[in-house]
Order: sequence, then structure tokens, then C-alpha cells
Amino acid sequence: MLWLLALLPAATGALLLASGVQRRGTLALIAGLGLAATLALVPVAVVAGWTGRLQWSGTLALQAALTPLSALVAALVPAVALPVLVYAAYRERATGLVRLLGLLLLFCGAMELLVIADDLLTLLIGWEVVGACSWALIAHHWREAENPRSARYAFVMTRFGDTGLFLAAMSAYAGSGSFAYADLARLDAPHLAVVAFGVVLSAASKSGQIPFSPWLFRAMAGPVSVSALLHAATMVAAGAYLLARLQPWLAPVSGFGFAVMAIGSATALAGGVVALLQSDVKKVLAASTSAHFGLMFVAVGAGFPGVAVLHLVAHGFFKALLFLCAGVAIDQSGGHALSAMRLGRTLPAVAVMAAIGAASLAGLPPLGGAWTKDAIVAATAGAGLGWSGALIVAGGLSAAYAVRWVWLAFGLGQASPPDKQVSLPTPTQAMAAAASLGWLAAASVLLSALWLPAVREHLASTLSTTLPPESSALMGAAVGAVALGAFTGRWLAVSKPTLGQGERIAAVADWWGLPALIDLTVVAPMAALARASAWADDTVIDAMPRAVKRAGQWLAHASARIDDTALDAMPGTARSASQWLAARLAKEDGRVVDRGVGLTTAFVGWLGRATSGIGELVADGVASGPAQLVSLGGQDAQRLQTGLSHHAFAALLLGTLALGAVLFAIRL
Amino acid sequence: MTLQALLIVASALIGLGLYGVLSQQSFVMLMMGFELILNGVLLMTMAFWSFGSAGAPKGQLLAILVMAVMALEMAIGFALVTAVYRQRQADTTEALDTLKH
Amino acid sequence: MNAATAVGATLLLMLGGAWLVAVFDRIAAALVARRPVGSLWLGPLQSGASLLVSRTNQTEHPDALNWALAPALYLVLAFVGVALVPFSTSGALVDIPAGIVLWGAVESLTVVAVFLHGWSANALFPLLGAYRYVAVGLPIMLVSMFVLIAAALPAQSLALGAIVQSQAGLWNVVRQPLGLPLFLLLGLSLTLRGPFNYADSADLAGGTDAERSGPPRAVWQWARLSMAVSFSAMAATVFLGGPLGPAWGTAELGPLWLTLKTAVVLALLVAASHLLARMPPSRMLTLLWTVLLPLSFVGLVAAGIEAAP
Amino acid sequence: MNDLISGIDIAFWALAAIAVLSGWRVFATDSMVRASFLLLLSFMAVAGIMLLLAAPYIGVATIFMMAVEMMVMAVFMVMFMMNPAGLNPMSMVHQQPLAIGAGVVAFIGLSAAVLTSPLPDQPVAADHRAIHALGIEMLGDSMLIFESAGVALLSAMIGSVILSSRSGRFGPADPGSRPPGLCEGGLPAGSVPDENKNHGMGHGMQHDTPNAAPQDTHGAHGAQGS
Repeated sequence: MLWLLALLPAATGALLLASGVQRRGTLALIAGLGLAATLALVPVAVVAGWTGRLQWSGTLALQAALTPLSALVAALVPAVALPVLVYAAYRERATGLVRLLGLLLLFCGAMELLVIADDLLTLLIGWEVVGACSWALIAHHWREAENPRSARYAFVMTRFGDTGLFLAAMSAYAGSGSFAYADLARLDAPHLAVVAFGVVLSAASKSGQIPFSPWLFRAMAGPVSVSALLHAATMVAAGAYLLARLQPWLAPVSGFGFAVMAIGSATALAGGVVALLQSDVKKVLAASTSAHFGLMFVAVGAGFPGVAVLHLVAHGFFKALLFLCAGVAIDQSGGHALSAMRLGRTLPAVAVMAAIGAASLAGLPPLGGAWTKDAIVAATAGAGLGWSGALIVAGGLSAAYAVRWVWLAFGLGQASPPDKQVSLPTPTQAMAAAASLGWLAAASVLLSALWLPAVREHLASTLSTTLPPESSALMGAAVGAVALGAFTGRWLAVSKPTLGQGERIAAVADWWGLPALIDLTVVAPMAALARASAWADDTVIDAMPRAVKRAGQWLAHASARIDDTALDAMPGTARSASQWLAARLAKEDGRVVDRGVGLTTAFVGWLGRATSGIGELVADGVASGPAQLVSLGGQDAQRLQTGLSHHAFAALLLGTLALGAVLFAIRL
Repeated sequence: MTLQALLIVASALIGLGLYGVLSQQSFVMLMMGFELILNGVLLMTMAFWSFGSAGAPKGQLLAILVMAVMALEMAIGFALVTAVYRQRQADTTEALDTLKH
Repeated sequence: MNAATAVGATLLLMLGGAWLVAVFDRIAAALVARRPVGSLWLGPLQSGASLLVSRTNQTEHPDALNWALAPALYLVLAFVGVALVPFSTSGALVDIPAGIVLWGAVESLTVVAVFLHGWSANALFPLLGAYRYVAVGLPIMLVSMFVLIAAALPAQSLALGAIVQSQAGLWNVVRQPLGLPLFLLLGLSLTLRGPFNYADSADLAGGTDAERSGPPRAVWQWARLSMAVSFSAMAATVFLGGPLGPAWGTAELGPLWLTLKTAVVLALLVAASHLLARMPPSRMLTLLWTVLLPLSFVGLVAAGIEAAP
Repeated sequence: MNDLISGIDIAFWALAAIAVLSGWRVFATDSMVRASFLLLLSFMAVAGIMLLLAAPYIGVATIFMMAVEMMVMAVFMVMFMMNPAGLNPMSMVHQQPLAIGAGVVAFIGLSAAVLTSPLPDQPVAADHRAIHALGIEMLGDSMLIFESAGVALLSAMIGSVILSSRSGRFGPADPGSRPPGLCEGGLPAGSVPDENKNHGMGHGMQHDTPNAAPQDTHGAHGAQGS
């Protein structure tokens, strides 16, 4: 019965795709109804205590269950997706709009499946579908050749992380004979360690933590609504949620907490700097996503999954809000450059919403985001002040880039007249965008209630989770850092509006050159390997016949040369020597022996000629005969390589016969 | 009808198919040779199933897999022939020496 | 019943059924065209007789063997099909445990027979008809495969007798509403009729039949009619409970019920072949691959869920 | 009983003869369409033998599958054999002696192996429910094998569609699907009506059907083959 949560959005998506509806209004209505129904189902499921179990085969079963935390996330997904889809239905390009909406709904369905999953197998299914949908969505405008490449980049990178989850599932099954979360408790230490670090790997890759962060930037190739959903409630959220869901079982593993906190805080700091230096309106937000999910990782590592999920909720609302604002700004200014916006006067209403979102991103009290962030800081108190300090700095950074972002994007510049090629939205489109922005902003504001202790206690009891103890000192430090960061951000925005367009800074702003590093360490070696093997095939394999032939020819020439120079010389010298001797004798005494000597000379000369002829013959034969044979053999060897398939078949047959003969001989 | 007789018939089919594979110029005829070989293999499988294994179900499964292999060979083979024909307008083995490095 | 009577009954059914189909055809044609029916009862026999006495013609360099045998092959296939049908709960002429798969083989061999018929003539129109027919006949056969497997699911057996028994409570036509309509489309294709008549249609001057005349043509036409009968018997068996009748008299009156149901399916078939229009082959292919085949999948899944223990 | 067995023997030897003879005629006949249907005949004979072997499902499924396969085969034959009905004489063989030798060697070798090696003797029980057992096996222990075969078939379908689609990674296929040139990249055969046409059919077809165009290139191939 609980499967409904996952099936309903997916079914709505299928319905959209099937019904050839084209009107934006109708599309928005159908998608909205589907998501609203899902949202309404969550409390029903909680109250009725629904669970799902599907016996696949004797040993495999798909299970679904709701813990309080997962119920919260299961409600978050449709609550964020609803405004985003309304926005998408009204504001995205008309080409492929139905496909976009259908995929977004399927995306939500898969995320819900991942959330309600109660065993690793179900989780894997949802996980995979989420990844596939993200690929299709990032490449949505596939006619621009760059987008599919970015999609593949993101997909491959997250896929690499997925292997970790597969490892985890296999190890869990090997250890306990079941995929269920509950049976993780029965695992022995080694298996559990494999599970833990596999989960950490895949969670880090999905949530865009270091070193996987760059895919979040490439994911910006997708439409705005895709980015909003992907960063707020579905894809990226999956990683942090998974850690929070499995934390009770994985916490005992030694090094789990430290690894998660280290990854998280490193990403939080690095991402903060990246976001501060970015000049692209969307990439700032992307980097901030990584940073804030880093915070959630730290919370999980510190042992407070509840706090992590609370921050996930708050972050989901304001990040979707900010992305939609960025979308409006991009539509208005026709570009992604922060320095060319300043739309405060052009879009006052949107500016107000963006300010609310940015305030929660910055962690300015009394907004909900602020409290959850400070709660995470407080959560690290037990783990050591070093972590807390890092998080406070990260909080200051996030305040800085949030203020800088909102100041640059929606600051009160002169009301810039939109350039011509930008098509301004129709009134209905503007209304729809305003409505969805309003929904998200209202949710962000409502979360301020977290500051009231009564609300907080009630929440903690309903979620049956523990909140970290308050610590005024840390709180003060955090607020101070936020104030300082806010001023820094304003100063940067005012005095250096074009920050991040220079070479060096741009390099830092692209994840400290991490993409280049990945290319260098992973992509390049692979390509090199491929090239090397191709080269080996062409040269080494094919070289043998050619080498034989060349050797033969060389041998032939060499021996011929030797024979011409050395061997032919001998008889010649003999002849001249004898003639010289004859001349001397003739000079000694004239006519007497003259005739005899003449004969001798003639004889010796003939002898010399004869020997030289024979020597020529013999020497040549000895030298060049074998050489020619060798060269012929070489040519034949090369001729074998015809490239005709039937010759290949014949060779195959002969080889098979030889093999059979060998086997037969062995058998005898 | 003995196992020996069945197997000899099957090997005759295999020999014929081998002849076809080696002697035919046209790709399509060549594939028929493969099919004939697989035909013999199928007969051998079922012969062993029926006489040699007291009807172990795995034997029939193997036969079904052989049929699947036939279907694969047909599909991919014809697709390749079509693609090659469109690329090089070659439909005989002589006309296609691109395997040469 | 002993074998001799069974064979006799089968022959009778095939002859009478073929004649009945011809009669139905005339009625339907007359109704559709709103013109008076000509000589209704004797008409088919007259045309058949005229074919039998007229001369046969030859084409240039035909593939003589297949040119001669194709109609016979088609006829034989029709008889094989009807021989599989269990006439009574006691069994059929040919009662093999994989009867429904054998019927599938009959379907596919029918495509072969029609192709041979058109190809062996070595003439343009028959060849075109054969090509078109193959292109459309194979996909619709796939559809029918899924339909038949769906029908075999509740019986948990591939034997037609078991399939009949499995309908004792509820006929498959109710249990699997998608089945019979899709299967009827296959029948149209098997018997070269109406919307699926790409082989012998008039726009190819008779298609594979264009070069035929005389007794072979008569045999071919009779084979078409007999295939209609054998298909209808099969449909009645698989979807209408075959020889199963009301509570009384299933045992002894089985053949009667089967014949009645066969006649009903025949009427449906003829009506469909006269009422449905024919599309261009390309659009028909799109329809087959993108609508009918997925539809048969849906039917199969539904049948599986319904038949799950 | 005894004569029943002998009846089975007769049927077996008849079917075996049909299978082998038609298998031989496949490569000895002129028309490729005939060749494919002869192959179908050989398959059907083998299927009949399987029926005798008390494997009804496999036998009937073989008939069913092979009828479809050979039908497709025949269509492709005609497509690639270039003359409209694939009825012209043609002999396209090479490395004939090697092929014959290989075939004979394979046959003799396999038969020798059969005759020399000890064969198992556990005949299937008369009342063996082969189909039931197969079903249990396929959807039970060997489900993975069976499913992976299905997946392989699916991927083969996708691959063949990609390979042969009109426009795919091999670019738009329309230029390639025009009839082949007599020389590489030359004018298609039959694009200029040539007079010395001596094959019986197709006088009317030359201008009616695209099948007629490749007709002459078949002659070219024949020359190449002989």
C-alpha cells in the first residue's frame, strides 16, 4: 500500500506523456494534482501505519516502511516538487515540455521509492531510476551538443559512486542473507565496514561532495526547474538522506563518523569559497548546495541524523526558491552573468522572495535555515571544537556568498531595459512563477517557527530524534561569523561586481581545478590506454610479417654488396699481379722467353677471369639464395592478412582442427 | 533410432553447414551455413537429452538457448549486412576486406 | 467417437464450413453494398464449379514446384489447424501436449505458404502482394502469440484440451476481454481478408492470386475459406469454451456446441472483413508495432495477474 | 510393440534423409529463396525427429521459430540477391575444395568420435512430462539463465535497430540504400536502360520497381563469383 507514494507521481508522469496534452495550464493542473495527492497521502500513510512488502522470489523481497524521518522527507519531495513543476509547466521552453514534466514526475516517484525503501534492493532500484532520470533531465535540451556531454559527465560520475552502493548491498547480502535494513544489525564487523564505506562513497557522489563535486556544475546544463528539483529535494538530497537513514546501523563502524565529517566539512569549506568566487548565477547556487550538504554530512557523522534531515528540509525549500528566482532572473537578463543583472527595480516582487531565500541560505536568524545550521554547529560540539570552528567558518562563507548573490542578482541597480532577443513572460506565466515562488518563500518563513523552543521539543518528540544541546557560545560565534560574512559579501558585491571573471579566480571557482585534476588522473589515462592498445595492435601484431620480409630483403642486399666489393676483387688483383710479373720478366731478357711468358700471361689472365666468374657465381648463390627465400616467406606471411572474412573462417577452422588434434593426442 | 544414429545425422548436418560457411560468397548464404550448423547442434542436444540424460530439464533449456542464439545471429547478422551494404554496398565477402589492419 | 467418424466429421465440417463462409460473404457484401443478394445458396458452388472447368494458365519461368504446391500447402495447413481442435471433452484428432504452439506453427507456415504462392509465380503483382503480406503478417502473428499464451495461462498447460477444461467456470472471452478481438484480427490476416488482405487485394489485380485460374485457383479459394473455418474453430475453442455447453449435454453434444460457436465466430470474422477499412501497409505496420503489440502485452500481464494462484 | 518401434525407425530415417538432403540442396540450388525454404524444410525434418524424441514443445517451437526466421531470411535473400524474385541462376562460391574438405573432415571426425566414444544410455521415461519439467526449470532454478537469454535478445533487437536504422550513428542511410553502382561509387546499374537484356522476366519491371535496378549487378556478382 505504501508503494502508492512512489507509484502515484510516476503514474501521473506516464499519464502526462500518454495524453497528448499541450496546454501549459492543463499540464500544470495534472502534474499539480498528482503531486498534491502524493503529499496528502503521506500523513495518511503515517497515521494508518502503511508498509509495503513485495515477495519477488524465494529469497528476495522488496520492502517499504516509513520512519518519522523518512516520512518528513517523503512529504518534502512533493511539497518542493509541486511549485517547481508549476513553474516548469508555465516557464520552460515549449519544445519537449511534456517530456520534461513527465520525467520530473518520474524523478519524484523514484525519489519517493528511495525514501520509503526499507531494504537495500528497493533502495537500489529507486537510486538507479533517480540517476537515469537525472541524466535524461540534464540532457533535456539535447539539441545543443554540449548538454548531452554534461549529462554523460554527471551520469558517469554518479554511476561511479553507485558502485559503492552495489558493493554495500552485495556485502550485506553475503553477510546476513538479506537486504533488509533491519538485518544490517546482524552483520559482522568486516561486512558492516564494507557496507558503511560503500554507502559513504555513493552518498558522497550523489550529494556532490568532494571529490565528486564537479558534476553538480555540469548538471547546470539542465533547465532551471530541473536544477531546482535536483538540488532541493531529489537527486542530491538522496545522498544525505541515505546516510541519515542508515546512520543508526552504520555509526558503530570505526572511522565512519570521522570519514563522513571530514568529507562534509571539507566540502563545506571548499564549496563556500567556490560559491563566493563564482560569477555564474546558477553555479553559485550549485556550489552552495554542495557546501550545505557537506553540513548535513557533518551532522550525520556527529550522530544527529535528525538535525541533518531538518536542515535537508529547510535547505530544500530555500534552495528551490533561489533556483526559481535565478531562472526568472536569467529569463529577464538573457544571460547567466551575475554582474549583468541587478534586477531589483525590474522585478521587485521576485527580489523580495529571493531576499528571503538568500537570508535563509546565509543563516540569518530568525529564519529556519539559520536555526538548523546552528543546530549542526552545536551538534559538533561533542566531536571537538575543531569541527565546530570549521563549520562556523563555513557558515560565514555561506552568508558571504548568499548576500553577494542576492545583491548582484537582485540589487537595486538602474532598471535595466531587457534586451530585445529575450522574450518576456506573459502575465499568466509571471503569475504562475510568482505563485510557486510565494509557496516556497512562505514555507521557508514558516520554518522560522523552529526557533520557538516549544515547537522544537514537540518536533523532536514526534520525530523521535535527539536534538543537540544548546550552546550559547557556539551560537554567538556562529551568528558573529554570519554577520561578518554578510558584510564581506555586500562589500564584494559593491566593490568587485565582476569578481570571478579573471583567470586565476575562475580556476579556483571551478572547484579548485578539480575537474582538470579528474581529467588528468582518470580520463586521460583511460584514453591513453586505449590509444596504446590500438597502437600495439597496429605495430606490434602486424609488425611480425613485415619484419620477416624486411630482414630478408636487407640480408639479400647486404650479401650482394659484400660479394661485389670483396669477392670480385680477389681474381682481379690476381690477374693484374701476374701481368705485372710478366712485364718485369719481359724487361729482364727480351725475346728469349718472350713467347713463353706471353703464354703464361695469357694462361694466368684466363685463370684469373675464370676464377672471378666462378667466384661470382658461387658467392652470389651462397649469399642471395637464402635471402630471397626468406623474403618470399615474408611476403607470403604478409599476404595471409587479407582481411577477407572467409579466409578468417578458414584460418579459424584450421586452428580448431589443430586444437582438436592436440587434444586428441593428449587423450591418447 | 539409436543415439549413435541421431548423432551421426547431426554431424552430417554440421558438416554441410561448415561447407556452406566456407564456400558461400554472399553474407546471407553464409548465415544459412551457420543456421545449418546450429540445426545440427540442436539435434545433438535433444538427442543427448532424450537418450543420455533421462530427460533432464536442463537439456531442453539448452535447446531453447540454442534457438535464442539462432535468433541473435539472425538479428545481428542481418543488421550488420544491411549496415555494411549501406556503407560500402558490399554483399559478398570478397567485397569487404576492411578487417585488414 | 472412433477415428473414422472423427475424420469424416472433420471433412464435412470443412466442406460445409467453407460453403457457409462463402454464403456469409455474399450476404455481407450485399448488405454493405445495399444491393439484393444474387443466387445465395448455390452461388458459391456455381463459381467454384466454373473455376474447376476453366483452363489453368502458366506464367513465364515460374518456380514450378512451389507454384503447384502452394495452394495445397495452404489447404493442408487449414486441415492441420482444425485437426488440433478438440471436438468433445474426450479429445481431438491430433492431441499433442503442445497443441497451441503447433497452432502457432500453423500460423507462421501460413505466411510462408502465401509468400511462396506469390513468389513462385515469378510475376510482378503476385510478388508485391507476397512482400506486403509478409511485412504485415509476421507482426500480427506475434500479437496472436501473446494472446494465445495469455489464454494458456489459466489452464497452466499448452494442451488445447486443458485450455477447454480451464474455461468450465468462465470462458476466456470474458476472462480476457482483449483476447478475442486481437485474435480476430489475426484471423483476418490468416484468411487474407478485409483490412489485412495485403496479399490478394484488388489494388494489385488480385495480388498473389493474379496469375491464377482454373482448378488451382479453386483450390486456393477453398483453402482460404477452410482456413477461415479452422481459425474460427480454434477461436471458439480458445475463447468460447469449445465443446463446453450448458450444464446438460456437454458430454454428448460437444461437437454441436463447437459447431455453433464456430459459426458465430465465422459470422464475426466475415462481418469484420467487410466492415473494417484497409490502411496503407506502412500505417498498418505502425499500428501493429505501436498499438496492437503493446496491447497484447497488457492483455498478457492482466491474464498473468488474474491467473496467479 | 515391435512393429511400432520399427515404424518409429522408418519415420526417423525418412526425416533424417529429408533433413540431410535438403540441407545439402540449400547450397546446391540456384535461387536463394529456394535455398532458404530448403533450410526451413531441413529444420522441420529435425523438428519432426524431436517430436519422435518425445520433446513436443521443443520440436513444435522449432518449426514455429524457423518458419518465421526463414521467412525473414527469404525476404532478405531477395533484397540482397538483387533479382526481383531471386529466381535467376547463380553460383557464388569460393575456396570450394577447402570447403568440401572441411565439411567432410568435420563429418568424419564427429562420426568417428561418436562411434569410438562410449555413449550414455539413460532413455527418457515414456511418461515424462517434458513440457511441465521445462517450464518448472525455466522459471525455477534456471530463471537467471532464461532471463539473461531474454535480455540478450532484447539488446540484440536494440542493436540491430541501431545498426540498420535509416538514420543512426551511420548517418542517413538514404544515399546508401540507393542501388549499388556498377563500379564503386559509380552510377547505379539499370539507371540507364541497357538493351542487351536476356533474362526472361522483368521487361516490364525495369521501370516499375526498385527491385529491378539491382538486377544487373547480380550479373556483376555472378561474374565476380565464377
